Formats: sequence, C-alpha cells, structure tokens
Amino acid sequence: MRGADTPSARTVLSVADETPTVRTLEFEDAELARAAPGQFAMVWVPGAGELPMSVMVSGTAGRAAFTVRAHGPSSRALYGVREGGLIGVRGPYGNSFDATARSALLVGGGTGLVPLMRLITRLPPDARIGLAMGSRDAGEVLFEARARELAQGREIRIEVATDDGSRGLAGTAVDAARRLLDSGGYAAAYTCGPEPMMAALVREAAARGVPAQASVERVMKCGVGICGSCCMDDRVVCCDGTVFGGEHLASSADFGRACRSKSGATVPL
Amino acid sequence: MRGADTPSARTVLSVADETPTVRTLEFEDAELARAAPGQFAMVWVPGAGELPMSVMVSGTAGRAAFTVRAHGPSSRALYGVREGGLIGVRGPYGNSFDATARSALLVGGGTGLVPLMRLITRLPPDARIGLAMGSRDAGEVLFEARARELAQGREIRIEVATDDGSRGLAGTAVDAARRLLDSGGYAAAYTCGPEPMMAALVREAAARGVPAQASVERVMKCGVGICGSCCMDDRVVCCDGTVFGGEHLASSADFGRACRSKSGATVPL
Amino acid sequence: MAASLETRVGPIGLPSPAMLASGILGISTGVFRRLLDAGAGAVVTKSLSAEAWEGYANPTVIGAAGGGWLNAVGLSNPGAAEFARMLRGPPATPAIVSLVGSEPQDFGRMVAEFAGCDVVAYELNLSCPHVARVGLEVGDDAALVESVVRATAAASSAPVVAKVGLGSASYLDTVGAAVAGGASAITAINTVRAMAIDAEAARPVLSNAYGGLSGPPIKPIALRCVHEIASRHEIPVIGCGGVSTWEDAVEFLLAGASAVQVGSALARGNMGVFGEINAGILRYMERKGHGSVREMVGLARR
Amino acid sequence: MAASLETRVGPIGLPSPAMLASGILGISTGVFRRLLDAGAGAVVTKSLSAEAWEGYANPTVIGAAGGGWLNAVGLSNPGAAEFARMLRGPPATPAIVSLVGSEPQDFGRMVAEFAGCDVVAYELNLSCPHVARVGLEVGDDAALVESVVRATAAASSAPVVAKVGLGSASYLDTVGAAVAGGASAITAINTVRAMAIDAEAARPVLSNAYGGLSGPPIKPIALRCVHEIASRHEIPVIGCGGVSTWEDAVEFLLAGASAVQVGSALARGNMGVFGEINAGILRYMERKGHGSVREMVGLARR
Ligand SMILES: Cc1cc2nc3c(=O)[nH]c(=O)nc-3n(C[C@H](O)[C@H](O)[C@H](O)COP(=O)(O)OP(=O)(O)OC[C@H]3O[C@@H](n4cnc5c(N)ncnc54)[C@H](O)[C@@H]3O)c2cc1C
Ligand SMILES: Cc1cc2nc3c(=O)[nH]c(=O)nc-3n(C[C@H](O)[C@H](O)[C@H](O)COP(=O)(O)OP(=O)(O)OC[C@H]3O[C@@H](n4cnc5c(N)ncnc54)[C@H](O)[C@@H]3O)c2cc1C
Ligand SMILES: Cc1cc2nc3c(=O)[nH]c(=O)nc-3n(C[C@H](O)[C@H](O)[C@H](O)COP(=O)(O)O)c2cc1C
Ligand SMILES: Cc1cc2nc3c(=O)[nH]c(=O)nc-3n(C[C@H](O)[C@H](O)[C@H](O)COP(=O)(O)O)c2cc1C
Ligand code: FES
Ligand code: FES
Repeated sequence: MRGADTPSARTVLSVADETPTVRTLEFEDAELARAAPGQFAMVWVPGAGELPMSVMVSGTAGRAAFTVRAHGPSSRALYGVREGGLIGVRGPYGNSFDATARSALLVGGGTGLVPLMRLITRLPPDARIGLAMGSRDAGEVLFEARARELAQGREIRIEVATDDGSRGLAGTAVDAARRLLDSGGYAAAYTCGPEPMMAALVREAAARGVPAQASVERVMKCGVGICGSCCMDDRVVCCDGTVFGGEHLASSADFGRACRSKSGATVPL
Repeated sequence: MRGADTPSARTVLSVADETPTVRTLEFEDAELARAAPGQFAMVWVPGAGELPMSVMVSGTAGRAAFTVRAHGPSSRALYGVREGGLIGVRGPYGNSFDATARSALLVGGGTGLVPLMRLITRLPPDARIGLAMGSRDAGEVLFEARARELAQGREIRIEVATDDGSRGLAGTAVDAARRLLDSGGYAAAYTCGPEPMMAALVREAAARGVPAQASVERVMKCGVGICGSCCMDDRVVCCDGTVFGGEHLASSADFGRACRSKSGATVPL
Repeated sequence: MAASLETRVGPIGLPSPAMLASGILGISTGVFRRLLDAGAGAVVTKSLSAEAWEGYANPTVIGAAGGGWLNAVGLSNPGAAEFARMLRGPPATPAIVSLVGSEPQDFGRMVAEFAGCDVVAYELNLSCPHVARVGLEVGDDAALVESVVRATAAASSAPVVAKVGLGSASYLDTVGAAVAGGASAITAINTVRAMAIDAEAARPVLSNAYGGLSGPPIKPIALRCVHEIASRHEIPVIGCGGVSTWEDAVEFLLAGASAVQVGSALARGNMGVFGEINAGILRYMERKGHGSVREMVGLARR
Repeated sequence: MAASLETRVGPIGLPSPAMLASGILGISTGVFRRLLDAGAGAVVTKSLSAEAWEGYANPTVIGAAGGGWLNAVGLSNPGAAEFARMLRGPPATPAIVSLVGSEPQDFGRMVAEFAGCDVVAYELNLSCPHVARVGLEVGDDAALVESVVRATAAASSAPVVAKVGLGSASYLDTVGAAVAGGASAITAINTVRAMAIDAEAARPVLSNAYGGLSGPPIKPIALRCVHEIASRHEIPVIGCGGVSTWEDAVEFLLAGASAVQVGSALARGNMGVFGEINAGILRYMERKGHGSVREMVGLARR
C-alpha cells in the first residue's frame, strides 16, 4: 500500500512546444485536473529529481498538465520527457487565488503565467479580465492565444511586454500591468513570476488601492509543511501559501528581498 | 492514532444479574449496537485477559451489552466489573445468522442464548418464533421474559428444559426443541450453545428436513482471521463463521467432535 | 512468450512468488490447502517448537494505526511432532516448516520429526521479537545463528531459510552468519518489536506488554532490509512485511527479493489476496515486457 | 487544585509537555515563535552541523502508507554559526538546539557558537538513519556516544539530551553510554531507516534511496522504546515518534516519557495540534484526577 503523498506514476500523453524553451506535458489525473488556481504539484522525474510545478489547465477533461521551462538539471529533465514517458506526481498542494473578482488584473512573468491560466478558467462568468504578460523576447511570449481561448467570450485585454522590446512594450510585466491599471477599474490584481517583478506589482497595486495576491516561489522539499525549506518569515509557503495577500507581503521582511537556500540559510534574492 | 481493531475503552453503565452466575453489562457503542445476530466482540478486561463475547441486545438505543457467565479467570473478571468500570471492546466480528425465516426455531443452551436474543429482534415482523432453552436448573433459566418482550407481539412459543428437571422438561435444549419440531412447520432452526447440543440439534433438524444454522465457539485470539487459533477443518471460525449451515457442519470432521487447544493441537471436545 | 509466475528461491521452486507468512492461519492443514488453491506459491507453518506451547494470554492480537497489527501470541504451537502428524495427512500437505528453538540440537531433533512429510524447506525463526530465549535472542547472536543453521542443514535434505528481523544486533550480521552456516535463502523481516498502551486503562494492552508490529506500517522498513541484504550478500531473499497488494509484491521483487510472504493482509478473510497479487504481477510483467519473475528481481538496485 | 500542564524533563522546565521535534519546520525562528504561541512546550531546531549542508536532492520527503512519511533531507542546515545568529535575534528565540557531528570536538566547537543565545538544552542527534558518518553511525558506537555527550556537557551550561533511535547496535546501549557521559535526558526515537520503490519507474523514490520513516506507523515502536528505556535506565525520557493526538501523548507519558515531541503530525499546516494535545491532556488529567503531568509519567509500568 502507498502513502497519499507518494509520487503516483503518470504517463505523459502529449507534449507541446509553447516556445523554444517551454513545453507543456499533459497526463491523466482526476485530482490535479480539479486543482484550484495557484495550487502546485511536486513532480518527480525518475532519476532526475523532483520539482514544484504549478498545475496547468488541460483542454481535455480529467487531464492536467505542466508547463516547464528548460533551465537547470531537473527542469531540463522534465522538459525532456517524451510522449509515453513516465513522471511521478503528488499534490495538489498549497492554497489558491481567491478567484471572485469580477474585474481582475492578472500579471505574469514567464512560467509564472501557468497558474494564471487556471485562474482565468475560475474567474466569474461575467468577469472583465486584464492580462499583463512579460517575456524575454518575442519568441518566448507564452499563452497569448491560450488566454483568449480560456476567457471563453469574457472581455479580456492583453498587454505583452518583452525585455528586448521585440514584442509589445519594452519592459517587464509590471510595465504592461501599469498600462492596464491606468485604464482603471480593477477589483483585484493577481500575480505570479519572478519575485522582484511581483514585489513591484504589489507596490503598484497598493498605491492605487487595488488589493493584490501573489504566488510565491521558494525551495520546496516536502510541499506539505513538514521540512521548513520554504519558510518566508514566519510563513510556511507551501502550506500557508503559495498565495499571499499584498498587505501581508508588504509587511514581510523577506518578500522581494531574501529567500532561503537549500541549506536553509537566508540569502538575498 | 489508534488502529481500528485496538480495544476501545467503554464504561459499563449498568450491571444486571440474570441468574446467580450470569450478568448483563451494558455500555454505549454505536457500532456494536448495530451488530448482526451472531456477531461477537473481543472484550478486554484490563489486567484479566480478553474473551470473545456475543453482542447482547440492549433496550436503550446506541447501547450494546454482554451477558457473561462467571466461570474461569477471564469470565469471572468480566462478571466482576461494576457500574462505572472500564472494559475494552473491538468488533463486531464474524458473520451472522440469516434472519429471514418466517417461522424460526431458536435453540440455545446457557449463554448461547445471547445471539438468539438479538436474532429475535431481527426476524421478520410477522415471524412465528419457537424458542427452546436449556439450563442447568430452574435458577439458571435465562432470558425467558426477555425473549417474550423482544418478540414484540409476534407469536412466540417457549420450551424450557433443565438438566435437573427443576423447571420445564428434564433434559437438554435439544429435548425441548424436539417438542417444538414435533409440532412442525419451522422453516429454519438456529442454534448456539454447547457443541454436543448443537451437533444433536443439527442432526435432529436435518432428519426433519429443516435447514439449521449453528454458531460455533472456538479459542479466539485475534477474532479477525490472522492467528488461526479458531480453525475448524479448513474454516476460520472467527471470519468464515461463527455461523455455519447445518449441511456444512454435517460434513465437518471436527464439528461436535474435536476442537483446538490454545497451542493449536487438536483435542476431543 | 507469455509471462509466467513460476519462479525459484535458490533451490526452492515455486508456482508463484507470493507465499503465506509464518504464524498467519498457520496451524490448520485444511486452511493451508485453501490458501494453496487460492494461489499461494507456498505456505509456511506457524513456528514450531520441540514441545507444544500455549503462548501468551489474550489480548494477543490487536490493531495498530495505519492498518497495522500488533501481536504477542507467544509462539503458541502444538509442537513439531503433532504438526508433522497433521502435515503427513492423508492428505499430505506440502509446506515450508518454520522452526523455533534455542540450541542447535533443538533444530536437529525437530527436523527428524518431519520424516515422511512433504517439507518444501525449513524456515528458521531467528527473529520473533517477543519470546524469551528464542527468536531474536538467537538471531542477535551471530555465532549461535551459524551453528543453528548448520545443524538444521546437516539434519535435513530440504533447503534451510533463515528468517531475520530487527533486533538489537545488526540483522546484516545475522544474514552473514546464516550464509556461513549454509542457509539457502533469507526471509526478511519478522514483526518489529512494539507495544500499545491504553490511555483509559493506563496499561499495556497486550498481556505480554511487548509484541510485534506487522502490516503496511512496516513495509518501508522491510523493503529497505531486503534491498540492503540483496546489496550486500549473495543469497536469495524472501521479502516479508506489509505486502498487501501486487504493487507491494513488485516493489519487493525490484528491491531484490526472489519471492514474498504475505501475512497481515490475510486479515478479515482476505484469502483472495493471493489471486489479486498473482493477477497484478502478471499484468505488470506483460506491460513491462518481463517474461519471468526472476528477470525483475533487483531491477531497482541497478 | 486545577490540573497544570507545566512540567520538567530533568533540569528542563516546560510550560507544556509537547514540543516540536527536530527537523520539522526547524529552520525559521519566525515559525518557532508561531509554534510556541500555538502551545508547543519548546521547539527543537533542525540538527545543525559545523558547516552549512545542502542535504540531498529531491525527492527528499514523500508519504508512506498509514499516514507515515519517509524522508531523506540529508540534514540540510545552514550551519551552527548562521543558526545561532538567527536565534540571537532580535527578537531572541528560546530553543532546544539539535546538533549533529562525527567527533567530540565538533560538538564542543558548535556549542561555543551559541554564546548569547537562549539555549534551553542541546539535543544530540545520534540517530539520523540516512546520513553517513553522523547520526546512527555515531549512536551505534557506545564509546563515541559517551565522549560526544561528555564533550558537549563540558562545553555547555545547558542540559544535554541524547536522541537515540533504532540502529544496528542496541539503542539501550547507546542510552547507557549517554547516561555515563552525563546526559540529562534521552529523546527516543528518531525516524526508522526505510525506503520506497516505485514499481512503474522500477527505482527507489528518494534520491538517497534510503530514508527515515516517521508518523503514526512508528508510534508502537517508539512507545516500546520509551517503555524499555524508562524500565531499564534512571533518566528522563522524551518520547518521539508518531505523536498526533492527545491520546498518543498520554500513552507516551504513561509509558514513562516525561514529555513528547511532535513531528510529522504538523504536516499540512496542522500547527493547531499543540493546542489540541494540550487541551486533551488537561481534560484527561481532570477526568483521572491528576494534578500534574509528572504524576502520570510511567503509570503504565506499574
Ligand atoms: C510553487 C512553484 C511553482 C512552480 N511552477 C513552475 C512552472 O509551472 N513551470 C516552471 O518551469 N517552473 C516552475 N517553478 C520553478 C521550478 O520549480 C524550478 O525552480 C525551476 O524549474 C528551476 O529548476 P531547475 O531544475 O532548472 O533548477 P536550478 O534552478 O538550476 O536548481 C538546481 C536544482 O535545484 C533544485 N530546485 C530548483 N528549484 C527548486 C525548488 N523551487 N524547490 C526545490 N528544489 C528546487 C532542483 O533539483 C534543481 O535541479 C515553480 C516553483 C514553485 C516553487
Ligand atoms: C464467538 C463466541 C461468543 C461467546 N459468547 C459468550 C457470551 O455471550 N457469554 C459468555 O459467558 N461466554 C461466551 N463465550 C465463551 C467465552 O468466550 C469464554 O470461552 C468463556 O467465558 C470461558 O472463559 P473463562 O474465562 O471462564 O475461561 P476458561 O474456560 O476457564 O479458560 C481459561 C482462559 O482461557 C481463555 N479463554 C477461554 N475461552 C476462550 C476463547 N473462546 N477464546 C480465547 N481464549 C479463551 C481465557 O483467558 C480464560 O480465562 C463465547 C465464545 C465465543 C467463541
Ligand atoms: C499473529 C501473528 C503471528 C505470527 N507468528 C509468527 C511465527 O510463528 N513465526 C514467524 O516466523 N513469524 C511469525 N509472524 C510474523 C509474520 O510471519 C511476518 O513476518 C510479519 O507479520 C510481517 O509480515 P506482514 O506484515 O505481511 O504480516 C507472525 C505474525 C503475526 C501477525
Ligand atoms: C523531514 C524530517 C526532517 C527531520 N530532521 C531531523 C533532524 O534534523 N534531526 C533529528 O534529530 N531528527 C530529525 N527528524 C526526525 C524527527 O525529529 C522525529 O524524530 C521523527 O520524525 C519521528 O517523529 P514523528 O513521527 O512525530 O515525525 C526529521 C524528520 C522529518 C520527517
Ligand atoms: S516545502 Fe517543506 S515545509 Fe514547505
Ligand atoms: S481467532 Fe484468529 S483466526 Fe480466528
């Protein structure tokens, strides 16, 4: 007999290239298919480690997906898994975005857009959606078409920013978000991506009186609030988060400044 | 955290003398209160052993009871538990009588009457009941009034036998049963008590074409089909039984003849 | 080629790799035959001693958290001679005979009782955690283990299996001693010494206070023992401890076990577990393209 | 007189008998303060080494059957000096500091780093089952245990607690050596060496293959260790292993523990477990007429 939090083997059923460095891997998993937006799974690539990954939406019922950028050893191994290949998953873990806002600003950088795609599917049926997305360059712009599709007829306004200006605005997702904020009227801002970007967004939103929620990344070993590797101040990110409110984050000594290395030592971001 | 089959502490809420050597102890236990007729529990008397005991009915909802004869060390200890005293119970265990017969002959000797009391409550609302009961002497006659009460208006005919003839017929429960069988018309016979008595009843019933069911006693250590102490031929009495059909018992090499001692050695009954 | 469940543990041939563990329903040959019919590859008897033993008073078996069991039956058994009589039949019942004793001579004498029985192997219980002078008290003494195994092997033509567990010495040393004494295989592990206390009664629950933990809670421990033994010794291993599903059985095979034993999973009349394990292993073998059980042994140790 | 949760483990005074176990959420002083507020009688830090350790690669923590957990985090920790800096504050955080090392000098040197910290006690991890050269590899060597405990006690004015577990030598000998070296208390037990294998991947799941089993599955084992230590040695014991409910805590106290530690039960943000344990123990004490926790210690060993 297996434990509930033991990785369950899943066969990768499809692999889609999203950008030259990012792929989406789909598999069957009834529980992950129902994950709330912002929840993550721990993904084991046998022989190549285990990583926290946001649960990506799938177009097929009963399926979930991961969208991974090839970067270091584990993410490259996951990126390299082919159709028919085997991964192990446990989860979903963590809390989720409060998806009740009827006018919602979503701000994502890189694969930080993954939980925001699931969030789009969970926003109210009459929600007005603004989506600010940041990427390195035009080739790396992620999920633009997918976001429109998932909006399913709801009003969605998308602002793209690239670091090199090769698509949309030259700048970060926050610069793109500022444009949307300036046009006004958002009841809530949701963000996921690099922490300095999220910290800036939280400040921008606060300045305009828009409540923000950010999904925070940390080193995660257990994912279930045992090991402490993900601690941020007095919070256990995998369990108390990953989503925290802007007010809490504004008072955090660590958010946007420091995180913990694998040894648990506090290091600047 | 506790295992499901770990004894659960129960406070004895009432103690009633049934005969000079037999007492009924009541306690709260939602699960045992729902036990099927013939099912038993393992009853721990802290410091004085653990015994299999049929689950006796209680007049109070949510309660169950044990009716115990003071005999050897463990049964005497259970008999000696006072109101407010503590016992540990696990169960219910075993299968149960098939209580569907609309004319039912119940044949019990001594505390073997315990499961038959629960059986009365489970027979069809229009059942015709015959009850043959055997005791040592007039003072030890058990459950006569209780049986009438539990019949709740259904037709019940009771024949009492005592070893010394001081009440009813001089003889065994089987002699009493014979009277009822002679008056005819029983669709099924149910029995619990000393094994030679049950073996005789099974033969009597078979001779008259009445299907019989008997609840068999053996040494029980686990009650859940692990230890093997209760084996009878190729049957695990605590799990496959304790109730067996007369046809099976008639073909059994052990029934009515041999049982196993605590060491597991086969010994004559 | 179709996948086959037939396999071997050293010299012991088996129609299927999951057998009944010692002490589980282990005193009735009638029940043994039911279990063999249900798909058990072999049955191991209750551990038998030279004389009949009553064992401890009840409570002797209780549940533990996580689907586990705690027992201190105290090695109750009818004695080797009486058990040999039952095995001899008719009908004769093939079995792996588990023996327990304190001295090399005990084992030699008991083996003699089984003349005329269909003894598949002798399994020496060097690991019962709750009876004085036998079991772990033998298993923790490497020199004694070696001489006990040697004495049994000398007295018997059937293979000798040493059953080890977690004692107060290293079970890997016990394995080494058993190998030196001529054991054909190792069974690992027995129950793990443990206890239960009832808060309301403020007492240990088992009459013997200490007993042995079995079932799913010990599976991860048993699995590592099998993996460690298979990694350090050249002797076939029979995995035992918490095997309840075909996946458990496969995990033990991959860890390096040549076969497994099933004990606690038989609780509540679950004799069908052997059929489920066999069917599950076969499906797995077909899915993974393994023709034989032996191909799978130790694959997770590559 | 109302029942009070206040108690002592030898020289260590505690407001309540359930404390945080080492390695569980054990690297953030902010989290420590939350746990103390939630009713933990004390917090034990992650085991700290002289240098920072990264630990093993993921997977490092996974579930096991029966609500258990298997971990091989590999004693990742930021090192004694960095941790001392965090404890010192401001705000200063009182803690039992867990230390791990291979040689007596390691421990003396680490103790020196904690000058100016509010160290409630030092707990020496002689029992981690999955890291080479430390933990059980120290604990299994009685002579080394004695000198390690002695060196720590000599370097420190805080009491020294030795944490033992199931290794390949007798943990009761480890306890004896710790007593001889001047330990003020024993914590028993650590995780039990174990492993998980994935049948589909045909591989061990933990990157280190072997890890330690914790949670409800090991409770009956831990309870017997506490009972055995309390029965054979005159030293206060802190029970650890599978404590999840107030009943578990009471069982450990009755077995002979002066206090307990809670680890795995904190999973999934269950910090409220300390409040539940405290409330449950209080209700039990009132029901049973116990005025103090110390009255209950060892009652099941009468
Ligand atoms: C909640 C959460 C959701 C995430 N969702 C996604 C997503 O949807 N898509 C995506 O591409 N990335 C996601 N990440 C980031 C991802 O987990 C990795 O951090 C990232 O892929 C870098 O891993 P790497 O193998 O490239 O390692 P490097 O950054 O090169 O690090 C080296 C090694 O460290 C370990 N490691 C790295 N990051 C972590 C970590 N966060 N926790 C534990 N160990 C780690 C791995 O073994 C890795 O191989 C998420 C992270 C978190 C915390
Ligand atoms: C299914 C079942 C239901 C029963 N229901 C009742 C009932 O409702 N009322 C009642 O009075 N009796 C019942 N019995 C009989 C009861 O379990 C005891 O066998 C009987 O009370 C004698 O116990 P004793 O302590 O007097 O022991 P003795 O007969 O003197 O035996 C000595 C010791 O052996 C042990 N022992 C005795 N019988 C058993 C046994 N069957 N299994 C395991 N250990 C045993 C005990 O430790 C006992 O103290 C039932 C038995 C079974 C199997
Ligand atoms: C009630 C019971 C009795 C046992 N008796 C014996 C025995 O006589 N000899 C022996 O070697 N092992 C005995 N064991 C141990 C089992 O054979 C087995 O090693 C252990 O239960 C672990 O396997 P499991 O988890 O599948 O039950 C007994 C176990 C139980 C539960
Ligand atoms: C993830 C994890 C990390 C641990 N790290 C340590 C450690 O650093 N030092 C230590 O002595 N024990 C460590 N332990 C063991 C615990 O302190 C405790 O002894 C064990 O988990 C049993 O208690 P539990 O069942 O309540 O979890 C760790 C346990 C876990 C689960
Ligand atoms: S990842 Fe282990 S506590 Fe959060
Ligand atoms: S009493 Fe143990 S098998 Fe029936």
